[in-house]
Amino acid sequence: MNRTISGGRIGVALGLGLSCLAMQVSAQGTPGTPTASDGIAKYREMIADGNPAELYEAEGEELWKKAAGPKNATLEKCDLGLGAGVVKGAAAQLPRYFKDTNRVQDLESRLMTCMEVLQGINPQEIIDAPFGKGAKKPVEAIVAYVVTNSRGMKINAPMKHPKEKEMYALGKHAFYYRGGSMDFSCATCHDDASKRIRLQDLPDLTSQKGAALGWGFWPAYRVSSGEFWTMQRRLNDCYRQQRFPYPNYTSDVTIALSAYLAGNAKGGVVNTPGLKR
Amino acid sequence: MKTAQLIARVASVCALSLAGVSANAQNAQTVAAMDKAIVGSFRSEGIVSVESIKQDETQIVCSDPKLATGKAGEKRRAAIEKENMETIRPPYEGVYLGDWKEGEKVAQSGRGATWTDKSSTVNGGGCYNCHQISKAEISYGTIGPSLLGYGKTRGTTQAIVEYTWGKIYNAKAYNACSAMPRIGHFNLLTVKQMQDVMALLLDPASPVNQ
Amino acid sequence: MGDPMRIRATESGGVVEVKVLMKHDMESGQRKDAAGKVIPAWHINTLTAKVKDKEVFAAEFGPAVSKDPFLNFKFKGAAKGDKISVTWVDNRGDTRTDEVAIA
Amino acid sequence: MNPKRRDTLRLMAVIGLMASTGLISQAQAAEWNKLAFEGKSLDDVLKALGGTTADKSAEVSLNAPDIAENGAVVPVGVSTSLKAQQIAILVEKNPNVLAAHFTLPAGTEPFVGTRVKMGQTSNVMALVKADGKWFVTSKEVKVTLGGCGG
Repeated sequence: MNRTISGGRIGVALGLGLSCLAMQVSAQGTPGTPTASDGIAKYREMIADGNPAELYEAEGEELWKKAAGPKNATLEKCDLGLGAGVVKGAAAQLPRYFKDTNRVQDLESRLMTCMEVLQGINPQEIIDAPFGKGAKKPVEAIVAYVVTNSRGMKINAPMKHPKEKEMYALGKHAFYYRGGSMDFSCATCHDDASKRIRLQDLPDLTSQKGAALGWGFWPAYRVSSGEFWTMQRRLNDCYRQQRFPYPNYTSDVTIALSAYLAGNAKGGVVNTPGLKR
Repeated sequence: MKTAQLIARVASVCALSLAGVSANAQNAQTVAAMDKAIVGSFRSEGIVSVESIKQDETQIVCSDPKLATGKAGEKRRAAIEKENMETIRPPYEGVYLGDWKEGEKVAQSGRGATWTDKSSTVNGGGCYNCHQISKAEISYGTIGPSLLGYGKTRGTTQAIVEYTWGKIYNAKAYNACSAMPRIGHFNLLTVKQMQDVMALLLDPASPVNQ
Repeated sequence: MGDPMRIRATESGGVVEVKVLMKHDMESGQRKDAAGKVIPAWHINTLTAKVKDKEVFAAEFGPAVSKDPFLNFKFKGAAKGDKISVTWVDNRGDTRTDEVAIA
Repeated sequence: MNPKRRDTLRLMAVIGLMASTGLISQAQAAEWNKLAFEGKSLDDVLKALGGTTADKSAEVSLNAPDIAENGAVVPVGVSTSLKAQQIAILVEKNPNVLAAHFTLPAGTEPFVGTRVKMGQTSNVMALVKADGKWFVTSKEVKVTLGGCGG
């Protein structure tokens, strides 16, 4: 085998396998017909009106105000970073460092803290439940409620506390960490704005603009599964498709990646909950 | 991609860091501690073991943007390429080309090797996720270069055939930090599946070469 | 009883535009579970919208309507402040009614 | 055919007749038309809805994307300049073609928007009943199955 023949022309990624099923799209490539990307843009525009995430949001608002758990208390005194009970704008400033837990927390990790402290709910039950089921279900609805209350605001996770900076650095390291049977890292697909997988454009999450496109639109209602996906679930499925093992719910790597994305996206607009394929 | 372009691209990526965030924090944490925090965040699930993200030399070097491109990592990358080159096994009796129709199916499927798959799941190559291949499939990715007309433009000399096999088998033998998985090396596809993909790319009858 | 709907009804120039989101699995009856058993169809059958007891819209859904159904329609003859009520019934007999004032 | 099913069919036929002749109110007509939802073709559905043929009409407009990023949610809008009393949305290649049927009382605009599932690339059809006649228009929607959801 002779290296000089290659000239690097076959290039990178034959077989990069993000688990895409076969798409049943055939080329009818007559000149003047709209491109596949145009078609998809129209599709997205058409479904944008009427986001079923609203159904989760309504449920979450009710759950926030409803007494629950062994302590039979509501979450209305939960401090999401802007003071006890402040929901408006809180999600736009997460993840952040919390003194009481001495930890950088994302929204879901913080909600677990509140549910444990205020309501007496065992966080392990939430951690152990599968996404969309059991003890995770109420958390997800509350996430929908909280993130809706930051819609239109600027992404502004503080990133000032040493622990926040540490989390950001860990997130960056994790972003470039290659491993597993396919050698993938987040950066394999997300460090260049001009690429796509199948027909899906890939944002460059290392740039402010690209990170805002990602972080600013998740959590989202995912039409492919017909469920509202929190950021934890989004990252979990990224890692699944990366052929990594299972990232534990609210583990360091998941919060660190959120810190990295939120930090990069700073100044962008919160569009959550999004509506995604 | 030409090396110079690649260097420029990665350099610009590296230059991007949040003001005031990275420098101090990065010093405070060693790479080893961060690696430990990462691996410690995962657990084994289904067919995917947590051991699978403990890195080999290829993954270590290619996870560091400073080593993945540019002068600093040059020697280590050359060593990685050599090491990966040595893993490549030619197919039995030198039969490189299988059935392009089967190869198209392999190229279309992106299934397999996730924690929701079983060990009995037939893996796909996921080729279309990143490459344009046959003209009929308009839903293709652009992470890798277009392979449309692959055999027609490159010819089917023994050297090209062997190079293509090697590239599919272990892309890191040619470009240490390629985005492409080491398909043969990590048994992501069977030899037969790889022969079929070879036919998709090189068989004159394949739609790729029409 | 089903989960609450989200209803938006806005009047403009004499025409009321209604958008309804319903929470329902709309199981198609075509899918199989992990054990290979067909998951039985479970979907909304009928929907009616009324203003002051007068029906302004009626729908029948098959299992091919998407999960968490969305419905958009327009009618004349109601004013801001009038209440519109929407009721659905599914093939298991489950039902849900929600009401909203026209804005 | 079992007796129960035959009864159902007869009942549906009677209701269909009553509805088409205006003998029952629209509320009753909005009962779920099982026969129509079991139809395998446009003709089956038309028959179950009490029609026979449908003319192609440019006055019926079908708003749907050329490509759906996911077949689980395909937005479809139907509007018409005709005085529509009923609208139906059909997906030709689904196992049962009828996705949804709408009854529009007087005063309701001849318009509806909803979202349907498509198993594969297929023609989507909009059926409209106006002045006792059925009209149809159709459009192909390409479906990308499953995407990267593996």
